[in-house]
Amino acid sequence: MADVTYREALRQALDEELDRDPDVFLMGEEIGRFEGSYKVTAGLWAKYGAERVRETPISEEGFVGAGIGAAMMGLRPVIEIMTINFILVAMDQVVNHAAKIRYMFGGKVGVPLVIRTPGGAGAQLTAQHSQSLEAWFAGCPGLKVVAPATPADAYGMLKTAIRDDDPVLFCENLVLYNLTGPLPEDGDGAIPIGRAAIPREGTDLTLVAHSYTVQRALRVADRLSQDGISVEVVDLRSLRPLDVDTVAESVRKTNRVLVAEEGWSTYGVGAELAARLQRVCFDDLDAPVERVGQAEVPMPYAKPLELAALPLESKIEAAARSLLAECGL
Amino acid sequence: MADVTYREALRQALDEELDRDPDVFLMGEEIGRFEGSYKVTAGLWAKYGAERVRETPISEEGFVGAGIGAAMMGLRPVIEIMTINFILVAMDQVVNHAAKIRYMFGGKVGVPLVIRTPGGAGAQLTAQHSQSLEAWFAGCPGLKVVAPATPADAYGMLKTAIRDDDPVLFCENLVLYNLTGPLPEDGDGAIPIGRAAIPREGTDLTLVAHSYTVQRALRVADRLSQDGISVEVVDLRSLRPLDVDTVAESVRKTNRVLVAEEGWSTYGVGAELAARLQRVCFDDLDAPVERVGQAEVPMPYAKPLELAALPLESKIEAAARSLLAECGL
Amino acid sequence: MAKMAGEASVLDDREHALDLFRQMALIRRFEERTEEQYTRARIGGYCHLAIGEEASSVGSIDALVDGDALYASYRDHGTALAVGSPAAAVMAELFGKESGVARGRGGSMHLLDVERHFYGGWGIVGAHLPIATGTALAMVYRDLPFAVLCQFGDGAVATGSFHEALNLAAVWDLPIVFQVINNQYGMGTSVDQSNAEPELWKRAASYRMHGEQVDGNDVLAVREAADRLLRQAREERRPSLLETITYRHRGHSVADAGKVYRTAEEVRSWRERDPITRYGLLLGERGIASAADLDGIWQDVSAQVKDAIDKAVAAAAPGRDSLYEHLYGDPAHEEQFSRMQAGAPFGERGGEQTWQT
Amino acid sequence: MAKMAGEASVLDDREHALDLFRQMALIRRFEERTEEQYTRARIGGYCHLAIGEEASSVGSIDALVDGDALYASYRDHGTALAVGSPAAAVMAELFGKESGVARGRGGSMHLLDVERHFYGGWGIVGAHLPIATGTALAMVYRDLPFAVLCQFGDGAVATGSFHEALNLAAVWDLPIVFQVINNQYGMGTSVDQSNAEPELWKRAASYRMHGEQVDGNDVLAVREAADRLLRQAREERRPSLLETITYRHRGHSVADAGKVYRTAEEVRSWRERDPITRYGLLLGERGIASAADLDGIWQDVSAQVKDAIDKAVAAAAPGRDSLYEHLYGDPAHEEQFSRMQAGAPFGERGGEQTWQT
Ligand SMILES: Cc1ncc(C[n+]2csc(CCOP(=O)(O)OP(=O)(O)O)c2C)c(N)n1
Ligand SMILES: Cc1ncc(C[n+]2csc(CCOP(=O)(O)OP(=O)(O)O)c2C)c(N)n1
Ligand SMILES: [Mg+2]
Ligand SMILES: [Mg+2]
Repeated sequence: MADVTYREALRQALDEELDRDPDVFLMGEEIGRFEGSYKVTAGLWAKYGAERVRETPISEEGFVGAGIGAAMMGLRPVIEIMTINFILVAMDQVVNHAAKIRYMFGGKVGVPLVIRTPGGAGAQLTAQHSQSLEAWFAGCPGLKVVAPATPADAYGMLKTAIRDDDPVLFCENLVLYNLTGPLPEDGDGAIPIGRAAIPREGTDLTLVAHSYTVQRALRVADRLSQDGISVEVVDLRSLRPLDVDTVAESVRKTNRVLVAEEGWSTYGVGAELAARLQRVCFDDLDAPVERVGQAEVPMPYAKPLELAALPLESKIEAAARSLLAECGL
Repeated sequence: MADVTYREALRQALDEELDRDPDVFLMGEEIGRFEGSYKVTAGLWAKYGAERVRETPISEEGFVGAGIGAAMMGLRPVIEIMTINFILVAMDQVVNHAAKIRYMFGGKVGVPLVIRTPGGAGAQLTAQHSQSLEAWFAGCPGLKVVAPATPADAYGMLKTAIRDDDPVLFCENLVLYNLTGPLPEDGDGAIPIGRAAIPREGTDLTLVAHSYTVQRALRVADRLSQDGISVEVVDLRSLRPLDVDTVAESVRKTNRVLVAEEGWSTYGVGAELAARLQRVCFDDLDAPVERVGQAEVPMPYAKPLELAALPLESKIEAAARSLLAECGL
Repeated sequence: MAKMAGEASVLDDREHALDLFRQMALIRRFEERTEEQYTRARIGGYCHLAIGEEASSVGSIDALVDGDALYASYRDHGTALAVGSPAAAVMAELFGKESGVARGRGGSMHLLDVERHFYGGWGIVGAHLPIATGTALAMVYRDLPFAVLCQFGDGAVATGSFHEALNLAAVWDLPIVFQVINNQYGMGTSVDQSNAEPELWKRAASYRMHGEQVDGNDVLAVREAADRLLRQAREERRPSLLETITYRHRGHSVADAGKVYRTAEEVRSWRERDPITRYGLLLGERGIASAADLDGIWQDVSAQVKDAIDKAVAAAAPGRDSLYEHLYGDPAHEEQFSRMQAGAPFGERGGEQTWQT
Repeated sequence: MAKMAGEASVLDDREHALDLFRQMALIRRFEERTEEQYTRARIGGYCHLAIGEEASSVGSIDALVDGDALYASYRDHGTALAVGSPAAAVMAELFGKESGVARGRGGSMHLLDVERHFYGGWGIVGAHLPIATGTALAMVYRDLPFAVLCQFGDGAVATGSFHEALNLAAVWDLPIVFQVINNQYGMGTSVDQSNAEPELWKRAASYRMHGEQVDGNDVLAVREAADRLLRQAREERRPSLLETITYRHRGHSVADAGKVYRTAEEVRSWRERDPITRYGLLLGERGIASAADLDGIWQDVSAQVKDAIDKAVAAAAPGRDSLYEHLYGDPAHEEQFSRMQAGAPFGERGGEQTWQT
């Protein structure tokens, strides 16, 4: 099968799930006639109509809530929040409601809801449009949070998320939409939640990332391999559940680990991983767990500043080299 | 000076700041005639009137935004969010606005705003009213986040927060309001932001906490001392800035550290601390950094379940003992 | 739930007429005993009583047909009783028992009864309005001939959620009746302090929606309006806003004496308009029920509540080992989380395993 | 800014009348060249042009007096120009230069000019309404005789923030004019798709607030209404909602061709109602300006924009080492954060220090 873009992979997964299950419907701003701000829902409104591809006013709190109320009736809404930055106006619905309903009501009702939303930065979209807030949701019991990095995972994990009986925050990334890659070959391609992947094996350093940063990590691994350094890249794929086992196994092999992420490192994904790894790999680590993330500022507009703030390959590479140097490598 | 409650300490700080600076005003639900849901603003409406102690409708997004807009004009609003759980409806104002304004506008305008809000659990208030979400805000550049554990700190840090030119999330705790203690003796009692305290010195274990959990930690230290175990308690007081130095110094002395917190540990305060400490104390740690937090569920109502979910002294103690046992102590 | 299909007056059907009385009396007695149990510390957390508001609650809930869905705020004990949930299961929830309607996990603010289409009891003011709207959307999506009744307090009208929910319901032509139970105050804040337009029903116009106000202490007036608006919702898919004017006799919660922000005179004047007394008088006047009949009802409901308390006292609390139950419902979730155990807080090492899913 | 204090007609003051034309022409030319610079990749990020909406923007901003505050959405290039910010500083911001109005940190969506009381340029739809409301509150608090003008798009009306802000402004009697610039669409969504009541000005009634609608392509009508409502705000402390009906000729942003959700015919019909052409014709009819006069203005503003671009090209970008500047303003912040360096991500070890405050 020919390679497809990450965007197209998502579109296909949505199309197939809409086709498979009449309870699945889409909801969000501009997802219909406009085909989505980032064109992920292209063609779906024309194919499935306005009831199943429901356009909304700019009322994130309202329509995330409406998704919850529909999900409580057994429907499977897939909501698009145009970018993750806007989820902040619907935060109460996600955290106080979607995440808590099943537990708080003693299991009597559930919320099979998916919220798709892209995060990420790099196109000078500035402070209010360049965030990666997934760690906050990953810290919230009752939610599941996934962040695929390839078209195959985007396709397969979106299917799994839609079929899951619990609320899933499905994090996409603006920079990933045009990435191309193959779709899964076998079965219907659904990929389980909670399993990290190892897109590249190595022995000297474990480089952990999620979402677009995985692509950066792979390029860094390439570069380092030219100097004979063997990097194993772990793609977390899922932040809650977090597949600590896979990362730990890798670290037991490499004895060194660097976590890179697009969000702020402080209180971020790398913090949790470092806390886990220093524990389960206490005797395996040759050096402390290192982290690289966005500079701890709101994202600035000017290109040189934006570049200085982003966790670019150069920065990940420098951190990796410095960590290896620390270990005499 | 006679001991006062944490509540009274806050009230006095507010009173004195209102008196000192005409630009300071209070805003929030029920803070006037009703004197605050938890009576922190008792007497202030009667004393300063409705303009300076401004009651609001149930419009957190609206009045947090209004606080920002007033602060941009140089006023110093002190907003009460009845409990931290409700800040989720105003999250966009706090994270996308208060935190970002100064930076995004190139330093041309600032937001000298304080948001006071109690978190915590323990009175069977259930899932939507029992959260400790401060770590999320602590992960957000542009904000400062403090969480005092004693009347003196509540008093002194509230003053500092009000005088600070940047937005400060001031985390209180429902269970702390009745705690009594002395007020600072000297000067006007203002206490700097970004300095941890060591309310109890010890040599065997560093026990780190913030807000109400500090009180639990002190009681655990007491109990352990009966078995000859010497625990040093570090009260973080501030989560952003986080005084890593003080914790690290303590750990260099004790070689063991346990972080206890009322929120969920995963992606929580202890995660960040563990990530820092495993790095700066890599060769000092006899055992991994340990964490105790709320069970990773929305808070259940039934008392036995709530007790099972809370990071009670018994649980902190068990974690401490288990950590010490690990080290042959 | 609706006892009659047609247009006939409630009062023409004696059983129905008495049933409305019985429901209100049950709520009143239940709330009184709840307050007492709360002060005896058998009930914890917040506890919001609906004493005085029985007609607003019962009147509209009585107009629901089986299949209609119901949403309420945290002031929901009466809601659950009106919908027909067994008093024992409601009381057991307040006691935090496994036999409670939410298995003791939700408590006072989070009652529900899915079989009876009562979808909770919610604690964040205003936030359940969008959720109820989504349930109405599901009815359209599934082409069901039912409607949603969403009750909330006057305090919720100032929230952004109110606005977004009503607009969505109207833009999408959803079968939902938004009922604002205007009891004059949100905690200690009066309606005109919170709302620039204190005639709350008028806000419907912003959404080209029908709005109306009725005397919320007149159970028949509430029932008539709700019945009409619910039919309109079911049959014409038109949402509406119904304001029922009433009063809470007690404080905001059991912890609030309710004396700072209102006068004794005001409270007294509303007590004189007590919806139950008033309806009882009407039943007497019309010759539908004698004083003895009503007495009998009071005795019945008192016995019912006593029985509920006895059962709640005797019921088992959830076991600590069930702490992690009901967090996720997907059959695969244990497998999904299986690789997250490693290095979990207080995990492998501690005697007690607190990280689970 | 207001050029005249009294009630006299703008047209009686030739200089003023021409100035309105000049302002609109400047915005038009600025936007056209901005589009071109964007396609040349000298401007990044999102870029929202206000072509077609000049009268809505200029008409009301012209009614401000020095001391009044102004808020706008992300479609704010024209706002900054109308308020008098130098075109060079605005263009420099779009180019991300240190000499930009926000020192290159904000970009297209976050222009501001504090000296001229223009408080931004905001990117989250609806969210600046509460903030503007707070600025109006500050004016009352400080007893200043000024008002706030808060402009936003039709899309913002469906947000909870709209509702909360208008209600607060009305409950608190704040001096603020909420101006909804109704350009028919929020991205590709039409007003009637977003709003159950598409006559947006009518929403004012929900807050017992004065609401009105004017032709947003008639700069004089906009100015008259804004002037009147701003006076009312300043003098009587009464908020209001002003809807100005206009149209954006271009797509939502430079990236949107704007063709999917509207017909060529619709676009054409609105172009015929171009606010600048129309005002130019009026000036001609009234004998205030000849075609040559207007041509001269066009040449002036073209030169001004060219100069702005030249300066922006030549201006220096912020240095990488200034990355952490302006994050906190408190003089003590470095001291406060001094103990947070330890173990910071990529801190002590890395060659480059990325953690700072
Ligand atoms: C968003 C939010 N803010 C604040 C609160 C705290 N609070 C709980 S009840 C209440 C008053 C609500 O009044 P109303 O809606 O009139 O309902 P009533 O209590 O009168 O039934 C408030 C402010 C809350 N639960 N949620
Ligand atoms: C809360 C929020 N949701 C979504 C967006 C994405 N978005 C940016 S502009 C826009 C349309 C706004 O339309 P309108 O208010 O009419 O302003 P106009 O673009 O027409 O000037 C949307 C949906 C956003 N910025 N903020
Ligand atoms: Mg009320
Ligand atoms: Mg628009």
